[in-house]
Amino acid sequence: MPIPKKKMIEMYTTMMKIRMFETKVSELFAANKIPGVVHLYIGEEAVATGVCATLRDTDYITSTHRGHGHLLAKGGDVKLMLAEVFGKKTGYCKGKGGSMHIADIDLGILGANGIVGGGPPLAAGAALAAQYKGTDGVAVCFFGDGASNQGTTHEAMNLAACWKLPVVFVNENNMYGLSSCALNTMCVADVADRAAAFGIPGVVVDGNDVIAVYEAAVEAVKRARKGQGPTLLECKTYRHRGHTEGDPGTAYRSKEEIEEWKKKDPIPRFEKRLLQGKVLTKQTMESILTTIANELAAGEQFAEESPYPETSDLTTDVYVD
Amino acid sequence: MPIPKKKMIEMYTTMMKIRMFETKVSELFAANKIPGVVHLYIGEEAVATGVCATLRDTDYITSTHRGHGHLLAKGGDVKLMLAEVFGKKTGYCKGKGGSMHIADIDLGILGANGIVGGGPPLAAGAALAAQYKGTDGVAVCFFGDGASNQGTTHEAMNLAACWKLPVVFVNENNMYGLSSCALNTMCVADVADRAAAFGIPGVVVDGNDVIAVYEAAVEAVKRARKGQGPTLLECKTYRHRGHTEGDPGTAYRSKEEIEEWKKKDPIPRFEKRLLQGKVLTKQTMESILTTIANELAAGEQFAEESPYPETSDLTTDVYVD
Amino acid sequence: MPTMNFAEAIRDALRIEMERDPNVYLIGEDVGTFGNVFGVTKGLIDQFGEKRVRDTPITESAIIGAAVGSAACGLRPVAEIMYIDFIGVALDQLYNQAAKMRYMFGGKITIPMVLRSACGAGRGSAAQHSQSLEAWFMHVPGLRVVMPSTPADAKGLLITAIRDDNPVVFLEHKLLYNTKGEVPEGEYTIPFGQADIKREGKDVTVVATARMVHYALNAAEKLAADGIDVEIVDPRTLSPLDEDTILDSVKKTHKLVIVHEEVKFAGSGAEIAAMVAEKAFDYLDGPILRVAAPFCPVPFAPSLETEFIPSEEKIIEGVKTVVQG
Amino acid sequence: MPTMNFAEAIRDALRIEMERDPNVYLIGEDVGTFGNVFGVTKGLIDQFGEKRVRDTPITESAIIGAAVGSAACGLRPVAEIMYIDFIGVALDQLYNQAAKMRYMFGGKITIPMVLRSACGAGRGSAAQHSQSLEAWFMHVPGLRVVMPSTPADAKGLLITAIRDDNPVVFLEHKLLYNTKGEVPEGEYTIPFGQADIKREGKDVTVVATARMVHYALNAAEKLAADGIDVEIVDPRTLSPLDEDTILDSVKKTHKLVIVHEEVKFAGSGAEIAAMVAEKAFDYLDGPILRVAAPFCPVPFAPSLETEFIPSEEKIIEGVKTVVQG
Ligand SMILES: Cc1ncc(C[n+]2csc(CCOP(=O)(O)OP(=O)(O)O)c2C)c(N)n1
Ligand SMILES: Cc1ncc(C[n+]2csc(CCOP(=O)(O)OP(=O)(O)O)c2C)c(N)n1
Ligand SMILES: [Mg+2]
Ligand SMILES: [Mg+2]
Repeated sequence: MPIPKKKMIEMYTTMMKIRMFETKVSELFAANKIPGVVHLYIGEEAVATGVCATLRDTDYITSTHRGHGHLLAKGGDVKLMLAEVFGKKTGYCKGKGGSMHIADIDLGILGANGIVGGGPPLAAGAALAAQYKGTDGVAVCFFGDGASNQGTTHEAMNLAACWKLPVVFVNENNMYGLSSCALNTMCVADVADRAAAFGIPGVVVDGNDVIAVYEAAVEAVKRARKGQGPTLLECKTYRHRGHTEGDPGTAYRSKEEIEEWKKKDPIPRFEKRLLQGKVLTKQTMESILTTIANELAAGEQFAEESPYPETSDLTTDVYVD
Repeated sequence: MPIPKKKMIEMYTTMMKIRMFETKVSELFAANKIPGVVHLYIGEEAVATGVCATLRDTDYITSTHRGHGHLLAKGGDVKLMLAEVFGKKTGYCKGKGGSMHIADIDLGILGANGIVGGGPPLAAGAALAAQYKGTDGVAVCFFGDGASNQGTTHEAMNLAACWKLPVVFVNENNMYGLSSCALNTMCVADVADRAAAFGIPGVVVDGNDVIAVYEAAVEAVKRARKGQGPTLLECKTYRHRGHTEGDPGTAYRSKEEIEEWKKKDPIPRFEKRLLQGKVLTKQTMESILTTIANELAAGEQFAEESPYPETSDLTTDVYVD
Repeated sequence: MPTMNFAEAIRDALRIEMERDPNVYLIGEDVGTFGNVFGVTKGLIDQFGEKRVRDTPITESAIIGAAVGSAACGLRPVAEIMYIDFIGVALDQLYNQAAKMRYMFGGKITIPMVLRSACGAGRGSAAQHSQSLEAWFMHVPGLRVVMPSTPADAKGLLITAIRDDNPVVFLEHKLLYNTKGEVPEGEYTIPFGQADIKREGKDVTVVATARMVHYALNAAEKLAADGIDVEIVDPRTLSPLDEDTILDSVKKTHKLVIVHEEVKFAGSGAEIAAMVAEKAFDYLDGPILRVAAPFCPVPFAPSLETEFIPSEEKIIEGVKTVVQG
Repeated sequence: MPTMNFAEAIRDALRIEMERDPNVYLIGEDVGTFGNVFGVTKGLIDQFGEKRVRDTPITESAIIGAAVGSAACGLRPVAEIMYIDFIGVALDQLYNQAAKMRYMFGGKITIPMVLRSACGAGRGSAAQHSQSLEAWFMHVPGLRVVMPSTPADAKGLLITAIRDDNPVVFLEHKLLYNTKGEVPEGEYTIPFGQADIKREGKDVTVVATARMVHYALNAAEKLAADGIDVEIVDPRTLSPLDEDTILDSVKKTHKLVIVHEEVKFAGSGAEIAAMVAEKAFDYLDGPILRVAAPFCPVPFAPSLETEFIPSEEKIIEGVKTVVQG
């Protein structure tokens, strides 16, 4: 089934929004406007985009420390995200969470997560809720190659398999967990091989090809919705930036490797396809970018101008009274 | 290569020692002589026996809550074990550990363990020590089908695979983790399938056939000693008793199933083989049993007559000063 | 009022809440057919089926995570960790996820879940099956910590816990399961943060939790014979802690002994003592004493375990020390 | 004496011990080529190679387990958990295995290992990368808990930790890494259980840990201007806790303020307060105060994080409250 033009444009827009958002964050971080650390998604946009393009607002996702892309792809609001990254009271979490802890329960976003392997068990729980209530909702768990070594991830996949929970485990294999190359942290060729331990399908896809990701996700999500249980979908990709901003990312990766992967950048690749397929013209692309740029500029201004939380906010939101 | 007669007799002796030890413990427990709970190994003797028959005193094992069989097979002393199970000061752990925490570091026994999945990371560590020191020592990790779902187990297998640690993960698949049937707790046919997640060999063996276990263990141990890394060796077996003494074990298992497995009892099976192969005569068997019975009787008396630890022992052994 | 034991009271609470709210479900190891290792959930699977009484693999991080995730999405899980000692393989899901999500997300998520678990020594279960660890949970903002001492309290507090919109750690002392008491029929709740004065007295305040409440009550009877009138305060919930009731009692008696079963050093009693030393110092006549376990793991041998657990005698001794100055 | 920063002092200790004893090795995430996220282990892999500086997958239970198992078999691992916040996925291996094995096995096993980890708030790292949690570790019999405040202490205490035959949790406040101080050259040890009086004074005792020692020192300077002479006691090891030095100081000053960064409720200061309220009650002039974090997760926004962390002002206020009665 060919992908509708509208979906293609939506995906292009999402990818560009992520790229431009992250580029903006990078600049703002360099300008010392953002406290703490940020983990950028540049280079991996096709994964979140392709996967989330198959989801509904009522579906759930769990995210990671590298969450901006997931959140934007699931519909996260640029303004609220930027304000949160700045630590402002108007942000998604009133400034209490920051980059690593943005959530939007109304959009089914159960939060970025500072704990590697923290998300998978939560995703199993969200999927359980959908199954329990008898909706055909699905949960998607994003996690990295590094996170695929964490015991909690295995437990979640096993439980999901046992109960045929509607969850898709989307592994973003960018080949590194911080400085550790996946070649040294696992002895399988593909993270997807790990599906065999749980009796679920393991699928490998080119994570820099948004169409391939989308198509694989459609299948996995369909399976989940139909009650056929979880899938482990591995998307091979690469992060262009360091682990965090501030890390040049070159102490453990060769310049050649980085350059080679930059040539496989998912965005120009998709652009070319869209232009060749006449889905978009250069001009419409430009106008999309302008719209995003405007949204980002407005978001930045909003974030900049927003107040920091007040002292009296410190101990609120700990409990529901 | 045929198994030397001496090894066969040694294995028979070990299996019988475990069976008779556990039978004795069962009686003593019923007679209220043993505090706490005991998890008996009856029906599974071929696993510990076959595996430990391939090990040296300088090799390590980590055990489980169901540890008596492992300890005896690795050379554990009946007297010291019984005294410990009684909670006596003369026991392996001065009465501080009890059935679930017996260790003998001189025999490489790094302890029974009350935490399901507690042992695998420790076994990886013991194997690391052997590798680090450049000995050809090996660590064996016994763990159950239930424990194969615990995240710590996966982590240990992965680390061992990455570092080619000399460890053999021996899964004792007795089909149940307490009341939970493995059919409901994993979606793979064999625990050994999980090896695929770590890129290590996964081997399935009839765990009620001590010769088969021994032969498979020889291979796995050889691999480990040669620096070729870990193996996951699954031994299919069954526990005849309940999860603990006191649990009839019938609320979650049918009488038929239990009966069927009792027909596959590893001991009569091995006995038949020994007799047919003329490795042992009925008479020599009898004399072996008498020796064991005497050892057990002496052990029981020792345990019975030994004093409980004194109040002043309570807070010793917490730290090395 | 009917008499039932502690385990039955808990089951009663579970049944009432499961009947009342279809979103309440149980999740844990051996909670189904087996009915929990202490029989607590016996029969519930027959009434509510496998969907609502969910046996899991041995995989505590997934159990808690599934509870947290499903609670975030509208269910009200009652998860069980068989023994609280096992929490170490899964603590992240409790303290970094369940407890902090609401705060980290700016108040925009709700995690209405209960984590039930058996705690306490006294059954010869040794070092890895006998701990209490309530001090750890108290230290985590975002968690409620409940530690009942009687069947009636257990029932009412558990109903409150299930209806509460916060993650609650509910600790059940395993030697209380068979203890009996009168328990009101039907549904009722006991508010969190409300200590119960289990015995009124004027000479000395004893704050005790869980099984130690009963030890303290026995000790108090004996002390009464010596003319010492003990007031026993059972906090029932350690977080929130009902500081006022404790302070009021101390202001009346001017003397304080704290009794708990967990290890004394950095245990729950430390917070209570510190709180009183700050807020009612001027009312105190003398030192605050803690009667609690010594600084060692729980031993296996009965002779040692008995010595490990605070005894009536030690409570009596502690009270006398404080009273006689 | 050379001047170096806290991170360098720790590296110095690691290097000295690795040179001295071939069984000492490092294990953790990104401790090799990357040299630890704070640069602490930088260069060590070049000197000692991959065998002794071991990068692991992200798998904390296996990290600690490998350390415990290898320690049981004769090595002396220094394991690293990148941030102590992550301990929740691996705590079992620390408190049920490492800490209890010796006792459970009747004293017949030795687990000489160190677990280093970065703790503390102040870098905008939010709720899951800023905790301290020392109170949890204190509560575990079998563990040593070290919390240095200066480069010189860090070095001497780490050498002691590596040579100690018990499992040691070594907490490094991440905002101390760049702080400088004089550090003796070569090897030296600082005994566990020996508090250091960081400032002598006669009017009030302030017990402070890690980064709070420096806040307290600054506060003391300002208070001196107001004629209040503060004595600052740095326990350095929380377990064992040097009760005597604290008690002696209180017996001299009759006033006590405890300052720590972790959450006040059931925090490490509770034990110190409770201990003093038991053992030096009669020497106290008035209430014991704790200046510590409020009962909430660590917030992200700088405006909130600053408020979360005890400040010089709050210490000054606390001291004045106690002194002025
Ligand atoms: C439990 C835990 N361990 C370690 C870390 C530190 N850490 C944060 S991100 C990261 C690397 C994660 O790698 P991966 O899962 O591949 O995700 P990626 O960063 O490549 O997107 C590490 C080690 C953490 N946050 N949580
Ligand atoms: C972490 C943890 N979870 C749960 C338990 C309780 N428990 C003890 S043994 C057991 C079953 C273990 O099953 P398996 O690994 O198959 O071993 P088996 O008993 O069959 O030998 C359970 C659930 C425990 N001791 N530790
Ligand atoms: Mg990665
Ligand atoms: Mg089993």
